[in-house]
Amino acid sequence: MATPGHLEVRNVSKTYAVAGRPPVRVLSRVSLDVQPGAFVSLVGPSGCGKSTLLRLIIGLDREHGGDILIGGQPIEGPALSRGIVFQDHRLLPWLTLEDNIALALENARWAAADKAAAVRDHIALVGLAGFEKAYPHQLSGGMAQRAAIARGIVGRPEILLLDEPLGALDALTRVRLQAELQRIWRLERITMILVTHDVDEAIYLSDQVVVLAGSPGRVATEIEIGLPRPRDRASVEFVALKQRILAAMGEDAAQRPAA
Amino acid sequence: MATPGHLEVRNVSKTYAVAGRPPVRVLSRVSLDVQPGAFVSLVGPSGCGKSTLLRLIIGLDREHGGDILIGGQPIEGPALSRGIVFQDHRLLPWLTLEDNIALALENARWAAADKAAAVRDHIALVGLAGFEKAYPHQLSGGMAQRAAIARGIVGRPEILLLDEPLGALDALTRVRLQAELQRIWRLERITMILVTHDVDEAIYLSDQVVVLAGSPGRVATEIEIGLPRPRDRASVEFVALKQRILAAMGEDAAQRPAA
Amino acid sequence: MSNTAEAIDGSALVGRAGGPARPARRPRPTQPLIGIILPAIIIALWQVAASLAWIDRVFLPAPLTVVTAFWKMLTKQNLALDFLASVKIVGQAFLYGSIAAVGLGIAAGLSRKVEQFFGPTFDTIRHIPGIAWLPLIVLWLGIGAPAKVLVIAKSVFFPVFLNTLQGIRNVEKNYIELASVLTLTRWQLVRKVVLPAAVPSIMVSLRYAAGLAWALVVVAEGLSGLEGLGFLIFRAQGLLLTDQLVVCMVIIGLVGFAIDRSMYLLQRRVLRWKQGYDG
Amino acid sequence: MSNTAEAIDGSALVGRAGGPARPARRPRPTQPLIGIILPAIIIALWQVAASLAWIDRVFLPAPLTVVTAFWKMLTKQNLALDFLASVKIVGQAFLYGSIAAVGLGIAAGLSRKVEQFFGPTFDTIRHIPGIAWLPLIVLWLGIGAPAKVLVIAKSVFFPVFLNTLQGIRNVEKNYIELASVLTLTRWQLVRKVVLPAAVPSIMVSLRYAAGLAWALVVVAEGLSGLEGLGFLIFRAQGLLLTDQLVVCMVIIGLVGFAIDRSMYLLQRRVLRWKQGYDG
Amino acid sequence: GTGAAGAAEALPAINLQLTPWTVIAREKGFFKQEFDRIGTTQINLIASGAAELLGAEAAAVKGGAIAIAQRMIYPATVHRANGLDGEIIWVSEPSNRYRAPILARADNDNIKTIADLDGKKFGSSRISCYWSSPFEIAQKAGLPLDSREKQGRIRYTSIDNVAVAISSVLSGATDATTVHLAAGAAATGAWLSGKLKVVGRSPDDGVYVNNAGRVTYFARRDFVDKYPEVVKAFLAAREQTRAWTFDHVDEAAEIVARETRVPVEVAKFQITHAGEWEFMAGEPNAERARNAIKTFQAWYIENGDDILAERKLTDAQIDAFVDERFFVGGQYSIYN
Ligand SMILES: Nc1ncnc2c1ncn2[C@@H]1O[C@H](COP(=O)(O)OP(=O)(O)OP(=O)(O)O)[C@@H](O)[C@H]1O
Ligand SMILES: Nc1ncnc2c1ncn2[C@@H]1O[C@H](COP(=O)(O)OP(=O)(O)OP(=O)(O)O)[C@@H](O)[C@H]1O
Ligand SMILES: [Mg+2]
Ligand SMILES: [Mg+2]
Repeated sequence: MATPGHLEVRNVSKTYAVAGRPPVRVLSRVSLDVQPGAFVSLVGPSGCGKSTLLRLIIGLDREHGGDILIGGQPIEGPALSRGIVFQDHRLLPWLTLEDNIALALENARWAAADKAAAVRDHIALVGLAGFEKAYPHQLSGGMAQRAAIARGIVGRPEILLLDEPLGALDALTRVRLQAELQRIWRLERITMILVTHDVDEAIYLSDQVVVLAGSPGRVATEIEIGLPRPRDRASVEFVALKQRILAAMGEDAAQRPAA
Repeated sequence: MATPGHLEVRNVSKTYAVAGRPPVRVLSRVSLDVQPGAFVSLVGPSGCGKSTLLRLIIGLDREHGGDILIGGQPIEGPALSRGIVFQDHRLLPWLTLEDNIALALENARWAAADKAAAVRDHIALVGLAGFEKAYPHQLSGGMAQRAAIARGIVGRPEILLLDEPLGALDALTRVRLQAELQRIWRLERITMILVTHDVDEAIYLSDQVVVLAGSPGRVATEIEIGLPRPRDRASVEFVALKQRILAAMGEDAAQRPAA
Repeated sequence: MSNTAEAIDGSALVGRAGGPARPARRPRPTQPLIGIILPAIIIALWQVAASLAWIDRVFLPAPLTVVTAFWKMLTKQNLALDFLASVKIVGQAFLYGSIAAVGLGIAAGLSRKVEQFFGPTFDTIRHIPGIAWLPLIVLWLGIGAPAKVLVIAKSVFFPVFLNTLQGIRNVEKNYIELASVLTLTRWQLVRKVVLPAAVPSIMVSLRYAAGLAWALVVVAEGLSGLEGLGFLIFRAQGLLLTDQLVVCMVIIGLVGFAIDRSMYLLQRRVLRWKQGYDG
Repeated sequence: MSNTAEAIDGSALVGRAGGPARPARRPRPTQPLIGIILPAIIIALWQVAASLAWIDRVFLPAPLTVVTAFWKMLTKQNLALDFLASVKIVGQAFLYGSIAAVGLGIAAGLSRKVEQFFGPTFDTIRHIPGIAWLPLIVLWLGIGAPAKVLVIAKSVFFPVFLNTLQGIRNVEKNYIELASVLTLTRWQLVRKVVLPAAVPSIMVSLRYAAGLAWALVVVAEGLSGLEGLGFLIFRAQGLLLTDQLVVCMVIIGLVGFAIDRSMYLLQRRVLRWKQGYDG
Repeated sequence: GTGAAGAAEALPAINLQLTPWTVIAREKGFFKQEFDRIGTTQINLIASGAAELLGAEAAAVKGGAIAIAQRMIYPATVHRANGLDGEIIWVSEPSNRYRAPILARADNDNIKTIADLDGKKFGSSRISCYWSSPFEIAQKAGLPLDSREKQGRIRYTSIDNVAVAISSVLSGATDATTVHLAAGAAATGAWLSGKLKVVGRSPDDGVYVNNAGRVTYFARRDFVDKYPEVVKAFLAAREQTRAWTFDHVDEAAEIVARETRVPVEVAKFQITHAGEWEFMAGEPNAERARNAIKTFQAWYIENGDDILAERKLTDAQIDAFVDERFFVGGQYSIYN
């Protein structure tokens, strides 16, 4: 059970207090089991607690019910072995693009030259070569998002959490970055947990798609994607899986008003 | 020519200076002609200047080449008759959700009760009823984006600029809000200019889709969407238009490395 | 795997550290014990220094002597009147000085023209020692309450003015753009955008300036009068009435502390929305 | 429709107001003419007041008299030495005071424990008038340079400390979370995240404190010695040498102004990234 | 006195106040002449600040930064009453009518004599001669000053800063004040500018002139006990300087002007004016000095001085406070 890098989320619950309203339960007994090197996608309606769950897994918020274990050990806060790409890009406005990305390597035990090279390569990877010295306010929304992706992957964490990393990108850039993510995932055997609203993307990339339902956030279904890679987005199986997932999401939506 | 509300963008160019690099031309001779009450979508690669163009049209940035005319008059800065939903949600962190939305009505000459009702209705419209008193940091990414949409439309501007307003939403919420946008557009005859990366969305909603190409940003093609409404996303014509637009975007992408 | 834990979940939600019963942000006690350590050490050292005569009692009387002196001043020497006299001066000066500073600070923050108009003059004047102005102030305002108020208000003005200005300059451009798009008027911009964003910066300067106002009461009351804590301090200082001196110091210190904490609590209320760094 | 404009576009890009030749953010002249208006008015009023004898020359000598006095002090009375003596005291005190304040401010900002430990004591002490401390300071440090430096440094300390602390508390939680996710050490957090974000707040307090240090040189030099601008001010007041008094005021004002502007320029350089509100 | 042990140890260096007479003594070699004899080779003159913060200066004496300090008899007594362990080693002769007069603006025609101050405003420092002298003058004229508790006939307000007190008179904020005309730089300039006139003088037979207005030299008791010879040398040097100065006024004025950084006319005024403080003759008789203190203490208490009322020195304490070893007949007296 205690495989290194094995992520277990067990019956995790989370409640937020908002002034003037009774406390809101955001997550209710969410359980996940992510094997090392797996690619899991989370899909679900806006506000169902996806980002909250990622915050718990990365270790930013320790106040929750249930257990979150990695390799059998409860997490003790953030660690370099876990990376995250936040939903907002969260670039530091006072650092240039390259310094922002280099920040993720600050504590990596690499040679300085290797760090510089890694930063350069990842800037190129996300298509921002030439903007090394630009400050975040000089980047477009999509460019900032790509920079955040570069920062997330440059340090090669064992587990990478991605919170809608490709949301602000045009279709072409998006496909290209999906391919890059997949390449890196395969090459480095990074465990990836991706929050996305694009079901195609989820199916194309993942071993498993977890459908969350809202109010309070809980796991509606987990769907294994057994398709061989590279996947054909137009294949019958692909489309069938997409229908199943959309149905799972829709059912939930259909139930909600009644509940 | 001087129809009230007629938006003309004539040969607009824009250059940004970034320290340590030669000035970058972001927009080059962009021309658009938007009839009152039209729905125009802008699509194009990340960083091609879509947000920049919206900033120029709304009147936040007067330093550009070419002319931007409304009803034949050059714009003189922001006006209540033009609204915008920014790419980042830009909610004020010190105001509650309802106060944030009410801010757009601050200078509307409506009765206080009407304002309150409008705020309430629009919060409900974007599915945030119950979160009136929440502060922005207590909202999820998608919820904040929806709040920004509510703020953009609550004042019923004549021209509304939307910068990827639905980017962070799940498919279901997205479809629902597309329908709402269209309903409001039809009912109130608001001119809408939508930046989106979702070509389906562009075709489904627009009279015209303008494809921008990058480096420097310029108009690649303008495609009229003649389909009757409501549109069927699965219809042959729809799919054909989508192919055309994707091709126009892809061509550009194919050309770019060569250029 | 995830089933094993299910049985304990119910209790987990109530009983354990991470349970949802806990609010997301723990309300911190505003005056925790740790803050008492240092004062306690100081008082202990003071007592020891007095008992062992490390420091001559003329310069540092024992704590008990100070308490006795306090009692005597209170009951026999109208300390309360002196206190009120000072509070009146300090309060007025703080009010006028900080209102003027916040007002002008906002004006200068909103318009670079205004800043450029006043800037060089203010930045020159504020360096000039207050004591050098005294003769001119006496010439124009005499030696009554207005002169005293002016002496203090001038010193209150500058930190608040500078922090208000800087607070406004730090408001994110994004928000100003939003205000401009919503065609907010100047006044709406101030009320809805600029002030809330600048509040932390203004508040810290108000807290600081309140202290400054007290510190200057000695200078101001040196201008004239036979009452006020400033007069007592000056007299005590000159005649080595160190017990009375320490009484005044302690009173001012404690009052200042109380003012400070109430402003801090106010600030916390005003800044409920703030997601700053809690340390 | 859009074709009509095409012909003029080429020239438009170069010739007109909105042309791209202009950088997005105009570099503002740091010392624009508008800032001279007020000082000019003041000097004009001063001259008129002196010429028409509105104000007794005992209180306000004519500008020309002041210039003459300046020249005489410079050439005959070693004004430069006094100036240097004061600069030395002020410079040292400012340095020590602000370094201690920024250091402790960062420590308190990073750890609420530290803040709670020092907070109540500092918030009590800083309200107590400086003059009340003098006997104790003299007892421990004598009346030489260290005592003077301490008197000024103490006053420099508090505004800088408070602004540093508040600057850190205002750093957006998002960025702190990012740092925590990147497992930055304390020191990295300070260097890369906390300090850059707090710089505007720290800088404004340093600018202010520099002024305060000058203003306090009079108090400090009143403690002992026969040199320094503070001594000259005291002497000028006592001997009713108002021309010399004004010379000292003007010198301190202008030096302060120069310091202020250089710190302002430094701040602009450090804050290149800042998208604040320009007014 | 237990000073017999004093001869044992030499004091290599001494810190003294930088004042008009000490700079002359240094320049003219009177210090060298007196101190060399007892092995004190280094004499440092310390300029205690222009701010005249008495508490700070007392601390300087206590801390050893200044060995022997000049002090008016009232603050010296109060310091003792408050427990400062010091003693008086020299007391001046009685003061005179010129030392602490009441001043008004020269061109103020409404105020010519003390009687014109009825109902007028008077501002001066409450803790010094600037209060006791006008208090006595006014009382004698039947126009008591206001006190903290009781309204009198003259509106009295305390103004701690001398420059402000004078500015107030010149600007009309107050009608009169009292300052020493020739003590330090504080008021000399204003007087020499001709903007002020004298409207009242201390009665020659009053408490101020004969008791409260005297100057003293003050030192730590343990210092005096350990180095009585040093104290004697100090007093002897002072006597010589005094004599020399009166014979060489112009040269002395130049030295004082240069060393204390005042204009030469101010320096000369501070030597020659009848109200000068620096070069007063000493009171040789310890008993008379003690009586001066006893008398003015009684007078102060009678007139509502809260400090001395509460911390009254006993006769025995006053006797011990004035160290007879340095007066006529004493072991280390310069008057023998
Ligand atoms: N700090 C907070 N205080 C109170 N409520 C919060 C807080 N953060 C999030 N919430 C609430 O928790 C719920 C889930 O938020 P979360 O950000 O996890 O949603 P999400 O699934 O990521 O949504 P989206 O797809 O829109 O980003 C929302 O209802 C939100 O209002
Ligand atoms: N303030 C600025 N200073 C310098 N360059 C800028 C500035 N703002 C934007 N740019 C540059 O202008 C170009 C266009 O940016 P813009 O935000 O308009 O792109 P966009 O089309 O909206 O892209 P996205 O889809 O990623 O949001 C980018 O290359 C960006 O780096
Ligand atoms: Mg989210
Ligand atoms: Mg954009």
